[in-house]
Formats: sequence, C-alpha cells, structure tokens
Amino acid sequence: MDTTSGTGRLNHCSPRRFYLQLLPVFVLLTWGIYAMIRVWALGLNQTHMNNVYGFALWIWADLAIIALGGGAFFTGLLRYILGKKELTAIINFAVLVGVICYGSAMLILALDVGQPLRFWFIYWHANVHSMLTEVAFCLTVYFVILNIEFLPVLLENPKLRRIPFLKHLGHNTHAIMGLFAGIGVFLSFFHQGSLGGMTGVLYGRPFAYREGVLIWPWTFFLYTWSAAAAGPCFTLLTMKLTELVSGRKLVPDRVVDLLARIAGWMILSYTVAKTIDTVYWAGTTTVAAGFSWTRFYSENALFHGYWILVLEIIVCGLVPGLILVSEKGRIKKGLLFLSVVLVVVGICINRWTLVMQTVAMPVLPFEKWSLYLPSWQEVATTLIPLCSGIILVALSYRYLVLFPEENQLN
Amino acid sequence: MSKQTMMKKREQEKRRKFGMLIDLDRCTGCGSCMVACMSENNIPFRKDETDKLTSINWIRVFKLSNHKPFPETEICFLPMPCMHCQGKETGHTPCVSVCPVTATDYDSSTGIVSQIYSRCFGCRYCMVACPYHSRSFNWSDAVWPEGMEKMLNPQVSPRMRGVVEKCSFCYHRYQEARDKAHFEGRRNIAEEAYQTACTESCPAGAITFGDLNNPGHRIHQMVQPDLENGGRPKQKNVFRLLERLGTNPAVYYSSTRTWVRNMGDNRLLQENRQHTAAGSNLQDRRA
Amino acid sequence: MFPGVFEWVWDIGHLVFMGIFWLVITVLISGLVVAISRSISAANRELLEYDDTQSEP
Amino acid sequence: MKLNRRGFISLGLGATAGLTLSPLPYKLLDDISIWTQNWPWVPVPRDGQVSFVNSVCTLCPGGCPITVRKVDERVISVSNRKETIDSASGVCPLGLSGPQLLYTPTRVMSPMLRSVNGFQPISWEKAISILVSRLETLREGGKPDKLAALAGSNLGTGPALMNRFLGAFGSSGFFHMPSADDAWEAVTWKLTGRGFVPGYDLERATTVLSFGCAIVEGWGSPLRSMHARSLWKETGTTLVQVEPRLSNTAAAADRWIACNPGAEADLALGMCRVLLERYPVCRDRLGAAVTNPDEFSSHLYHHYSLEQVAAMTGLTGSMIESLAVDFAASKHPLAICGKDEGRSPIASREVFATLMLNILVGRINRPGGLYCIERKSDSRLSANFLHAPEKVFAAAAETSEPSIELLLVAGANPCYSQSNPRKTVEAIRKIPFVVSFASHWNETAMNSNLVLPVHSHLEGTTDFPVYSGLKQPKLGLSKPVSKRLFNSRYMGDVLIETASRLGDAMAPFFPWGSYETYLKQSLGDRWQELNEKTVVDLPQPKIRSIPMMNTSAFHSLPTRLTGSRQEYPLTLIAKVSMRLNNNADASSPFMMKTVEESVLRKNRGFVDINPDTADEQNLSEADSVMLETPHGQATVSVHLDAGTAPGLLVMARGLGHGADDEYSGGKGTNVNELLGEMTDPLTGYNIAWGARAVLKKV
Repeated sequence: MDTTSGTGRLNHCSPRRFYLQLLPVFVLLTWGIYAMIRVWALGLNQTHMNNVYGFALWIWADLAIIALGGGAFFTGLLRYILGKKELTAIINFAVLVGVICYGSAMLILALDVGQPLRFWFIYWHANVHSMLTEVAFCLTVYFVILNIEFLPVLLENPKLRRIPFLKHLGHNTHAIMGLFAGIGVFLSFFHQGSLGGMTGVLYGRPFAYREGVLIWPWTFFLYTWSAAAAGPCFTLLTMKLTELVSGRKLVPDRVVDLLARIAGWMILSYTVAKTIDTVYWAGTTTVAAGFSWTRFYSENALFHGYWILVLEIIVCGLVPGLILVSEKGRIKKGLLFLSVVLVVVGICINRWTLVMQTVAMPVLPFEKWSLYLPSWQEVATTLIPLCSGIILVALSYRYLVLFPEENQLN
Repeated sequence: MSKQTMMKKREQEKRRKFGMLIDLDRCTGCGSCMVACMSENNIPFRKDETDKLTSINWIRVFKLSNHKPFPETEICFLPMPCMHCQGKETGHTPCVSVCPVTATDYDSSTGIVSQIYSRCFGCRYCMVACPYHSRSFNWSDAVWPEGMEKMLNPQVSPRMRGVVEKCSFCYHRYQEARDKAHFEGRRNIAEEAYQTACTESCPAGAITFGDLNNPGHRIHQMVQPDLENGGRPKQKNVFRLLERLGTNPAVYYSSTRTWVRNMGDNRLLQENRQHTAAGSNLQDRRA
Repeated sequence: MFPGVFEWVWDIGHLVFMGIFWLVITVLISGLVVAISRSISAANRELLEYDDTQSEP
Repeated sequence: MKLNRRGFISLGLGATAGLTLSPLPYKLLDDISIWTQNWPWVPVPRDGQVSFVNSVCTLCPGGCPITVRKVDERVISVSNRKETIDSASGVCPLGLSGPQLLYTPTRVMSPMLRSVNGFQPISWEKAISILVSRLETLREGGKPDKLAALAGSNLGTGPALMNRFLGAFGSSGFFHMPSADDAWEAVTWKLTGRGFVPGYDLERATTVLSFGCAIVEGWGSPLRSMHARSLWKETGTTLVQVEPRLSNTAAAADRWIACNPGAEADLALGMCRVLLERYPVCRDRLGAAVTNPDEFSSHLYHHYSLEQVAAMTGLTGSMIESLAVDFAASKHPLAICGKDEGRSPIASREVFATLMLNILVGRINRPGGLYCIERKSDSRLSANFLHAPEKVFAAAAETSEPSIELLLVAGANPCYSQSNPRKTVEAIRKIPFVVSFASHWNETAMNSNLVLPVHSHLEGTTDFPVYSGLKQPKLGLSKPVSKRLFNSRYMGDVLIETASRLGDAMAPFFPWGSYETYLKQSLGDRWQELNEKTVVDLPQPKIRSIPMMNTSAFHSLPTRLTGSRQEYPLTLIAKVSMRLNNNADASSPFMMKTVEESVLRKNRGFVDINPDTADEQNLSEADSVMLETPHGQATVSVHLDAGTAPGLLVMARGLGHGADDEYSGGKGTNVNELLGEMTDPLTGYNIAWGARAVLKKV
C-alpha cells in the first residue's frame, strides 16, 4: 500500500521503482567495494601513491568530507546551544549528512593505512603530540555522538515506535540532546582544527607550515572556521538536491535563508582571515624558511599556479560570501545555490592544495616537482562515500522523518 | 656558574649525538654505500627497481649539476641517508613529532631517530613531514627469491608490507658496540667500534661517522658543531641541507665548491641564480 | 591510552589530552546510561499499565 | 512474549557490557598485533655464531682484499675492515654483492646437457664420459688440433692447467679473452723485443694525465685507483682527465679536457711534439730511447702541428700547449692510458703515444712514474698474435668444414662481452660441441651443449695474480668462505679426471690427485705465506732499462670508424659505471637497484645526448628512438645531459644481458652489439672505442 513507508506521507513511489532508480548507484558502489577489497587484500601497491605522495586522493577526500560534514556540528550548535528553533526543520537532515560524512571518512582512513589491523594502535600507543592522534580520538567519539544524535530520528519510524523501550529511548535521548550536541561541538572544534593542524605543523614543508598560538598553527583555526562555513552550505546543497529528486519542497525558505545568511557571514569572515594568513605566510613564514612564496606557484604553474589562489579565495570565497550576506543575493534562489556550490568547491580546493601541493612541491633544491594521477582503485573507493551517501539519504527520506515540516509545505 | 648549569653540562657530556660528515669532493657516486646498506639492513629488491618513487632506499645518491652548458658543466654526487634531525627543540623532529603511534622516536642519548616496524601502522604522516624524503614505504610484500633469504642479516628484522622504514645509522651496530663495551666494563665506545655500513664500505673514504659531542672523535673536529645552536657547523665549507628549516640534521656535508654548498639552501641558490641572470643580461646588452 | 599500557607517560600534555578524552567519554556514557535506564523503567511502567488494562473484565 | 522482550533487551545490554568489560576484545587485539607482525612470507633470519673470513675478491681482475661476515654457515655481507678507521678501506658495489651472487637462483646447480627439449641435469659421471668420448673421437679422427679452449684470462693456475691440457692433447688452440695488458705486451714486444706491462706509480705521481681512464669508475684495480684519487686530494696531486664526456672521473678530476673521442693518441703525440720543440732535455731523452729520433721527430713535425692536433682533438692550440707545458713542469708527471676500466685491448697507437710521453718527461722506472713489468709469454703472444678469439670463431664459422669441433669455455662469456655478440653466438652454435665451465648461467652457457658447474668466487680456493697497472703486482688467494651449495667442482679437477680417463697419452701430464694439490705444488713454498696473508707480492722482474726501440712501425696506424658521416652523423661510445657489472657476468639485484633512472627505465636503456644535439634532432628527455650503427640497431630512450659532447651518444655498459635472470635479464641494450669491431693493425685485437651512429624517431 501507499502508506507502507509509514512516514504518514502519501504518493510515495512503489518500492520496485524506488530501488530500480537506485540501481546504478548500487552498481557504482559494488565497483568501489571491489576496489576496496583489492586494496585490503593486495596492499597499497594498488594505488598510485609513492614515497613522495605519502598522502594523496584519499587523505584529500577525508579532509574534504569532514569539512563538509561540519554542517552537523555547526547546525547543532545553532539549534541546541544558541537555540535557533527554526533550524529544527533541517537539523535531522544535517545530522544524517554528518553521519554519512564521518562514517565515510573513517572508512577511507581504514583503507589508507598500510596495516589496517593495527588501526587501534593509534588509541593504544597514542602520541598525544601528533595532530593525527587528536583527529583520530575526536573523530571516533564524535562519530558515536552523531549516531546518538541520529537515534531519535531513526526511532521516529512508527514500526520501531511500536516497541515501547525504543519509543522512550528516542524521547529521552532527544530530551538531553543539548548535552550530546554540546560535546559534539566541542570535539568538532578540535578535530576540524587538528585536520588543519596536520599540515600546519609540518615545519619541514614550507608550503604547509604556519605559525600559531601554543601548539596550534593558524590553519587549525582556519579549518574549523571554514568547516563551519562550508558545512551548512553542503547541507543546504544536499537538501536542494533531495528536493529536486523528490520533487517536493522540504524546508521552508526562511530556514534556508537563515542558514545561508549565517554561512555567508562565516565564509566572508573566513576569506578575510585566510587572506591575512596567506599574506603573512608569504611575507614572513616562507622567507624565514629560505623560500620565496612565488616559487610555490610559478615552477609548476599548470597544476599548482596562482590560479589556485584566485579560484580559492576570490571566486569561491569572496564572491559567494558577498552574495550570501546580501538580502538581494539570497532572494534569487538560483544565485543562492550557485554561491553555496562555490563555497563547497572552494573548501575542496583548499583541502586539495594543502594536501597535494604540499607533497608535490620539492623542498630540496635539487629535487623535482612530482605529479600524481590516482589509480582506478583509488577513484572507485573514493566514490563509496558518494554512493552510500545517496543510498542512505534515499532510504532515510523514504522511511524516516527527515524534514518535519515537509507535510505542511506540500 | 650555577650548580644547575654545571649539571646540565655534565648531562651534555654524558649524552652522545652520533652524526655523519660526507665529503662531497671525495664522493665519486660509485654507489657502494647504497649496496652496503641494502645488504646490511635486509632491504628488499624487486624485479624492476627503475621506478625510484616506489623503491626502498635507506641511502640515496643524488647527482647535482651546476646546469652550465658543455664543457663548463660540473656535477657532484650527494649521498643522502636519514638526517636524524634533532628538531627545532631537541626531540621535536619533523617525523617524530607527527607519528600518531610513537612508532618513530628521537633517542636523546644517541641522537638517533628510531623506527619500530612492528608498531608502525602505515599512515605515512612521517613521510609527508620529512623534507628530505628519507623515508620509504613498503608498498608491496618483500619477496626474496628461493635461496637468497640465506643472506639476510639476523641483526635486522625484515619488514612486513604496509610499514614505513628508513636509515637507522645501523643502530644494531651501536648496540653491539655498547654491549661489547659494557661486557668489557668500559663506559666509552671507541670511534672505530661503531661505524655504519655505508661509512665502512665507501671506497673513497668520503664518509666520516662518529659522536658529535665527543671532542675525541674526528667528526667533532671536522664539523665543530655549535651545540647551543642545534649543532650548526662552525667549520668552514661544512653545511647542512635546508639549514633554515631548523630541522637540525645530524648529517653534515662539506665541499670547497660554492655552487655545491649553495645546493643545500634554497635562498642562496636563488640569490646565486639571480646574480648569474643579471650577469648574463649585462653581457647580452654588451653584445 | 590506559595507564600501564607500554609507554604511558605522566607528562602534562599527556594528562591534559587523556584527561579531556576520558572526561568526554564519562559524560557521554553517563548520558547514555541515564537515557537508557529512564527508557527501560518507563517501558516497564507502560507494560504494567498495559497488563492492568488487560486484566480488567 | 512480554517477558521475552524485556529479557531480550536486558540480555542484549548485559552481553554488550559484559563483553566490553571482559579481557576478550583486548586479548583479541593483542593477538592481531602479534599476528600482523608475522606474515608467513616475511622470513625470519636465524641467528648464530658470527665469524669473519679474509679472502680476495675475484669478481674482476682487480683482486681486492675482502672480509666476509658469516653467521654460522650463512654468508651475510662483504666488507673491507681495517684496524684503524682512517686507513683506506671500502668495497665496490660488485664486491659487496658477493652474497647475492653466491645465493642467486641463476647459479648452475648441476651438470646440464642440452637436448632437443632444453637443458637436462645429468650426473658428473655422465658429463665427464661425454666429454671424454668427444675427445676420443677427435683423437681417433686424428684431428686433436680441432680442440680449442677459451679462458677468461691467461693468469693463474686455472688457465695454465687448461693450456697444459690442450698441449698434452696436441692442440695449440688455447685462447683467452684479450686484455689491455696483452696489448701492452704485444706493442712493447714489437717496439723493444721485450714484452712488458705498465706498473703505474699512481701514489707518488704529482700530475696524472689520464687518457680516458675511468679512475673512480673501476679502472685497473678499482679500490686501489679510488684510494689513489682520495690520496691525491690530500697530497695535492692534479688529475687531468682527457675524455669526450663528463664522466664521474672527469667530474672528480682537477681538470677536464673534453677531447674528441678516439683522438687521445693524437693529443698525446701533439704534446710530445710541443715537448720536443720546447725542451732540449726531452730531445735528449728521445735520443736515448729510440734508434730513429729524427724520423720520429719529423713525423711529428709533419703530422702533429698544433693546428692539426687542434683539428683532430677539437681543442685549441693554446690549450694543448699549456697542457704539455704544465705536464712537463710537474715534479712527477705520469701519463696513463686504457679507456674506461682499462681492461679491453688498447690501440697500439695509444700505448705507443702514452709510452713516448712518459719517456719524454723521463718517468720510466722512476718514482711516481711508469714501471716496466716484464711478462715473458712470447710463445703465447705468437700464438695469439692476430688470433683474437672473435676472429678465430668467425673463421671457424665461415669455413664449410669447421676448424674447431670441440670448444671448452672457462671463466669467459664471449657471447656477451665480445664485440658483435650476435655473430659470436652464431659462430659458437656452428661449433659441433661446446662445453662451458660456469658458476652462473650466462649467454655462453646458454649456447653450449654441456654446462659444467664450477665453484663460485666464495666457494673455492684459487690463486689470483693481479697486474692491472699495479706498480707491484700482487698474488691473491681466494678462500672457500662458504660451503659448496650445489654439485659444483673445480675446472681443474674435471680436467685432471678427464685426462686420467683418456689414458696413458694424457694421464702422465696430470699426476696430481686433485686441483688443490696441483695448486699447492705450483705455489710451492709461497703457499704457506699466501694462505696466511691471502695477498702477497708477485715477484716480477722489472725491466731496468728499455732496449732502444724503433718507432717507425707506429707512425701510421689508421684506426677509422666504419660508416659514412652522411649516413651516420653521430658517434656512439660506451660508458662504465661502478653500479653495473661491466665484466662478463650480469649485475646483482642490488646493483640493478642502484642504477639511475637516466640509464634504465623499465626495460628500456638510455643514451646520453647533448641538449643542443637533441634540439637539432628535435628530441626531448626520455623520447624513444631507434639507434642505428653500421653493426646493429636498438630501441633506446634519450637522456639530455649537458656533460656529453655535441654529436656524441653515450650508452652504459653492462646492460642487455640474456633474459635468464629476471633481475638483470632483458633490461637495456648490450652496447657491444652496436660497437662492432675495429681491428688494430699491429696486434689484431678489437679496439672498437665507438661507432658511427644515427638516431631515428619511432
């Protein structure tokens, strides 16, 4: 029957049609899983990484995904800590996106290490001075929290509600969600930052190295900041896509507008900070290390040229920032979502350069730039998050209440 | 001076800091150091080793050129083991500070940066942190052809797939020498009692290895390390690679040729290039 | 991670880091325990009420 | 039902809590961590009793002393330990590869007989009886002279025994791979009637003028040359390297003279002329040394004016002049020759010119000069004169009725190391039966009918005389460091047994029970000392004063490259490197690992080319091209190298081995296939130093 999905919504498509539409995604996912198994079975020689490219596509994907998953913690912050009630309309979805992003990130990390069975050494023999340790700890704990945050949404499903314990569990967890959200925000601040710290502390790599306060290089704060800016944008973007696919209005415009405005201010302020950081880095940090910053961009201009700076800071930072903070800009939905896309792209570029250009750039005067092209195994596995993301969103949308106000809106 | 500083000084004296000086005017690029290292440290070899980016080498020999046309061309060979950096402040070695599982560590009693293969879980963060590319990753399983496993050195454990490895200054030889000294009831380790495989094998005698903190050792005189400044060399013509980064390597180089010394420092190189460029411009104008 | 694990050190960075970590874990778990225990009791109460309603003729 | 649900929930929670608190998960993790450290395929080397054995490395004619480190019976590593650290030590990459060459799967593990379907292992008994019957048929057929033998060298007891065997059998067909010393011997023999080889006093010279000698790349006795060069750094001796490319030696030299390839002798003679013009003392020295000083001088005046020499060498007249003047001005000037490793025969002109130069600066038999070390083997000379092996094989191949029916090859790999290896293979395959004594599979063994395994360089006792330019020739003794791994024997033992089986005609000539007895007897009273020291001086008479010589025969010795300049505008020469085995056998896996990307990538070899020349040919780095010479062709990639003279192509030696070894086989090109032959008009040896070449884009 129509109401099988049980979300009390009508005119759902038939399960058959639903899964048929998802079929191509499943096919792609299978390809990814095949590649994943190959990598685990045969080792990292399946990739095109090498002794120069110790970090490559996967680590970039990790950094990008986690930044984009930042929507969960930032929206959580606004909703539960700063009490922006209207965001209830999208918080469930934001959390779901967060769960997907962080889950994928951990999967990719499990692929990226040479000895996956020793993954737990990072907790067991933790070197607390390493940014990566901080990332690992926060990431795991925060992933648990995200799942807890998602629990009520899951338990909203009527079929599950029939079990009293689960019904109450959903209610009770929701009651103390503020606590979880709080911890989540706290942890996110740190691990988002630590991801920035990862490259920021590399004083052997002048391209990545940044000064900072205490143990934290400037990139630490920039990453948290940019994640807070890009996260909501990504949430909005995925929400928009869901709207397009489902052909229904899911979130009231005022909410979109609110979130977009906040994201706008974040990205704008971030861009300013990033610019200051870049100028200081170029003028002081790199000079002290014996480099002129122009070398980073001129010696291999095709792949790592000035165009990156322009694209990242102006096109994908300043421009969308200005659009999103202006009333007029947000009114035009097309423009709004264009700038949302730009922000997302911008953050991906930022993470890309900080990983790739850092390792591609020779530090020794007599070494050469080395370029890298991912192997199909790397690409396929990197598509897993995308596919699993689509599938999870689709399923959740079909069987759960992701958008409380959906029914009023339609 | 105060008691504390005296204590400090005594500490300093007790501490060893092993280092290496490579005379680039003597090095002939023969490759003995590489082969000796491979056979001493059970470094695996594959059927095709021409892709140097995936090849495991604890010491690599670079070929530097002054980039002048024939016949003004000059070349110089530069062997590069792990630099065993002391780090910005002692122990804050680029790779050591980032390893999440403490699989690599700076031993401040020897100045040697260790690598624990059974601890490393292969995240390669250390490789990204090392500006010298001194670290190699085991991308594949090491396979010794039938019979060749007989030549493996029992003092060094072969590595498994998926871990990072690097030069250890033949740490097992240090242990051997230390145990021998201990057994004979001696404190000090004689200079010749602990020499790395590459040092020993160099036919040109280009490598000098010893304790930088020990005035009795040749390397101490040849380098004259400024211990207050992370061991910066006071000796003329002696230099370290990427001195400005503050990694404070324990491997020093010496050359009487200026263009070679410039090769260790990006800024000097750049300035030098600019000068020559300016010079050539002038000539152009004259022409 | 745990005192006693090889190479556990009592330096300040270690204490701060691990301290915060365990604090977070404690808060998290206690939060969950509260939620779960409440739910269990609530569920039981409900069941009993349910029984009563059933037992009436 | 209700109870169940409640029970289920509590059970679930209880179980989870219980499990996490129980030691189980942690024990599990612990096991994993241990397990991940012991992959079944990662070998765990056994520990054991450490011991050191002193021996001599016989992998090249250098005969350097080595110390082999063993753990129980296993050979671990090779070093050259010295009591004091600052005394010269070290080992070359080849020597360090000893253990790999001992344990490599490419060893010949038992006698192998070739049949229609490849090689089949057979017993020694069978192998020797096959050899015996072959010999008997030859003898009964009344053609013992159709037995020939090729040895790696003519030094030591091994070749001597082989020579003796042939003599006893009634054949004069004993050959050895010709060496630079043979060329010296032949030339000096022609000049003075007394054959001698050079003993260079490198250590005491104050200026060393090297005509393309790769001093730091394996020339002469590699370690000794390296040490000498390091010594010069301290003593302030100047090394002047005459070479068309910036080799490692040129880079290590104090002065690099980029002379045209093949014009070394011309430069030397040009310098002679300058010296004769400027210094009366030189004229006197000439008069004291040669019977026809005026003829020689006038020859120089006519053909070696500064302009002419400049044209031939591509240097400026002033440069040549200053070179000569500086050379003469030095306290102990010394001119040395022998391109690359200085082991293959040197052109007569070059030997002559170098000798004359040293004579004119008065450095013969003087400290820091050239000592004349006599070698009395005129009989062998006459036998070998104009009978370089390649020619013999070629002849054997051409005639319808083969001049060689049974060939024994020992310690040589002509199918790789001779010029035109392809031709040699053809020739060898035409010979009805070829027996090769080999410790490793090589190209020649692959092409023989019977392969007999001999001990590797770490398994047997052998005397090893070393000349290779030493002022004081040495005699080394290589020791059985490792116990024999396979069913191998001494070549000597095989010959002795064969002889005894051949009956009274042969047996009396081989009275010793075994090779080792023979070795001990032939070394006589020196055996004891040698056994202790492993290296002793080789008592060798020095010729105090060279007999007056007549130079006329040496005035016109044209050695031109074949092929037209129009067709082949470029010139190909070979380069040597310590990282590759430039001798008969393949490099070790370790050595292959040290080969630079600019020499070999995947299975493709590279040729160095000057960037400007590359531009003219519009080639860029790593472009693949077809390299053609009058003698052969190969697909290679180009490497742009500013240190290479314009118009020159440089290819590494030691690559392109037969594909039997997957670590070195089928990688790159064997440069000998492209260089071809160039016969020296006086000695008849192949002195090909290069070949005209052309590049065609593919």
